[in-house]
Amino acid sequence: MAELTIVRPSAFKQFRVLLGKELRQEFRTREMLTSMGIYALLVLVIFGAALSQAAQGFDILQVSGGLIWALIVFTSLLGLNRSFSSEKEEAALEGILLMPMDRSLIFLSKATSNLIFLLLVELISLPLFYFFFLTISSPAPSFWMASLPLLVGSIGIAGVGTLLATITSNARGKDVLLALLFIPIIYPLLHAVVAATTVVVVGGDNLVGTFATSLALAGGYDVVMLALSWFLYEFVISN
Amino acid sequence: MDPILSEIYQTVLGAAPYVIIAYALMWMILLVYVLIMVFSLKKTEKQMAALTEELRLRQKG
Amino acid sequence: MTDTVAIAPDIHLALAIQAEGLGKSFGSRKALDNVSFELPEQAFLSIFGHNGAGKTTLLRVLSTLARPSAGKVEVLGLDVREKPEELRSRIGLISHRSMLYPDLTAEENLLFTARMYGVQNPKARVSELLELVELTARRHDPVRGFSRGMTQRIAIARALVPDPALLFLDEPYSGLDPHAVEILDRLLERLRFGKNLVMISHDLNHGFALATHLLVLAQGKVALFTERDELDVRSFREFYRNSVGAGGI
Amino acid sequence: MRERTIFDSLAWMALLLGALLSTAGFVLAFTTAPMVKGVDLQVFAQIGGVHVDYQLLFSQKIFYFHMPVAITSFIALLFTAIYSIIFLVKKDPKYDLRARIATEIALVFVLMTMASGMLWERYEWGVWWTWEPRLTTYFILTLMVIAYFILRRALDDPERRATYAAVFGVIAAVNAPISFLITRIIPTRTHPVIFRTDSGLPPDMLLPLLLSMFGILMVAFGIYRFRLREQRLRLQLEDLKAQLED
Repeated sequence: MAELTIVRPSAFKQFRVLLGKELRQEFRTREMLTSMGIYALLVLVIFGAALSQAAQGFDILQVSGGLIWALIVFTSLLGLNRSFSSEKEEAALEGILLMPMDRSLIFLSKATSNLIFLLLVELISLPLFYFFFLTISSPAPSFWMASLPLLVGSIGIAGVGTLLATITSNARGKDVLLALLFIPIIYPLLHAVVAATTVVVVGGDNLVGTFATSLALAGGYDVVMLALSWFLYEFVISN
Repeated sequence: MDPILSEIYQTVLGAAPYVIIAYALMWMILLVYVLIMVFSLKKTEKQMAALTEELRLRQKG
Repeated sequence: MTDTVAIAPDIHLALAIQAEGLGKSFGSRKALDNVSFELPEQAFLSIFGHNGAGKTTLLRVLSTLARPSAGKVEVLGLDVREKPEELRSRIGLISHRSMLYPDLTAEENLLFTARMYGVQNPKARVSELLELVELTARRHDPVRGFSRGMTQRIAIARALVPDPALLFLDEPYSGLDPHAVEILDRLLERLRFGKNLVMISHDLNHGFALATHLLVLAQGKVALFTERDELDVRSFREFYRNSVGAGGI
Repeated sequence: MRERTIFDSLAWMALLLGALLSTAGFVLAFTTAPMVKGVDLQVFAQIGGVHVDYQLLFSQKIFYFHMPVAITSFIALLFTAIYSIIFLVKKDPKYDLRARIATEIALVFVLMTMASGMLWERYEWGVWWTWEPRLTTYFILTLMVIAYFILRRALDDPERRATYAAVFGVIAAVNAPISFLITRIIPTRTHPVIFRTDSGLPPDMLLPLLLSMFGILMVAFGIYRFRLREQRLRLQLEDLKAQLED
């Protein structure tokens, strides 16, 4: 047999290999992306029905921030629920736990891949949202700034969601359980990013103030909760 | 009653049922928890007694 | 095959596993209770016992998947509590679950593992292993389409990627057809030279035939630890029946 | 059998004293404590020698218990987090038991807070529900505490159950103040009424409030200890049963 040389790879290299594995799996089957995309589309259809009786003068801009985040939260739940199915199917997670590595890399790679998938779905579904609901109204010219709260919010969702999805992947009735754990925990972030998104879409006088405050608070939530999730992940993953 | 006094006390009568219900509810929730606890304790003690009895019989026999 | 994970020359690895008063408990539940044994190098240990006797827990503790709550365990001279990462690079585990990603191909699965361990020139290593388990022809097929036996062979190749000095096997035969059993037997025969093997088995005859050492667990305690040559299979069966019970034979 | 610790004997005293103190606080709240000023009136009267030209707010009496109960629930949740962290470090199931019972106490007091708060709000604001910061935070808190118990039920392996519950307990305890902070700083657009909590209470009002505060804290402590004893007994029973089966 050939000479076998083993050099312990750097954490960053292992992170890249782990992330590469996640992406390769997903782009092979596209299971998560397709189901999240279709689900997002269906949520838009439901929004259509929900708003169909609203009065003529009804200002859709006022609620658009909230609707966008409702769409994102529900869609992300679907993805998060699936994110550990490939690890559980043949106990592949145990194989990873047997590897010589820093175990928080598992959290980091899963959270990153979840974030990437979530952003991809947002990239498809949010233009659709605009197309379906906002073409008749005129969003404030600052609406492109919504990408900032979208990014900050998605990071928080992916981070906290990954920790909670790991917990529920070992539990009975995991789909409902994840929603039950996830939504109350994510609520403060949601409150902040909805405010930030709405204010840039609607426009108005105190735009900058509200936007900056909400965004700063959402960022603060991300920092605290991601640090906490990172710290607690070791306990969740090893038994 | 004096119209001025009745004006001053106007909210008292209206609020009274809410205040009473609020206190009643608080005590009731606490009471329910305590009751659950007591019943659970009674049950455990009963089982414990039965088990000790069984253990005693076993050691004899 | 050489391994550049350097071992200081003054550490002499006389023992593959050294367990002293090993315990794994949670509250009053004791999965493992005061387990002590010493397994020399180059041994093949078969672990027997009923369901819930603590076999899998023992294997998980030895392979650093679970932390012991009492006692001291050294595997390959490394304390499982203090140096788990170092130990992990020197052991492999084959269980009845393949630990593979069904949607990735056989080659991708092995490449992923090789890169994670830091194998230099991973492609060559993977080709070599695929040859060893005789699945070179199927290297580009997703594992999902494989039969149970083929999947298990890839799982074995996966465990062998870093050329572990100690290989754990958790009921590797369960669910295999006779042909796959044959291949696994052949592989184990080849592997046992220069390696340590620890296997959980339900099959008394099989486990006995392969082993150099036997360990019987009952309710988390060691009921028997001995070299195989001290016993013949009949008296071992008898012992097992008397001490542990009739089940599992 | 486990030894009875000093805390077990303290539990009786705490419960008794707590009941006494909170009853005293309750009585004083309705007798000596003056009523809070409401809307100013054009008219006035002399009541007990005091010049009164405003409406008297009776509904504020709810706060003599509402506030202590709310604080107690937060303290209970704090203990959930503390015991959860100790459990994660030591992996000793006795801390898991403590964390679980602290969360039970938190649930009871959160429910009490919600019930009394909603009644006050129904009278003062005329609605049963509004997304006001404190209410929202308490609602989120209720959901998290309920989720904590549902999570426990969904896990079979005792060690895993304890670990995951501890992790979630810590997250929930950290999330509660964050939730309050964020909903407070970024108010909803239609904010109904500002809270009428007067800063600097006169001694007549402070005394019953403090009495109920200490009383309710002691009651909570007493109940916690009893529940702990009861659950320990139950665990011993389970052990005995398991031993008999072997």
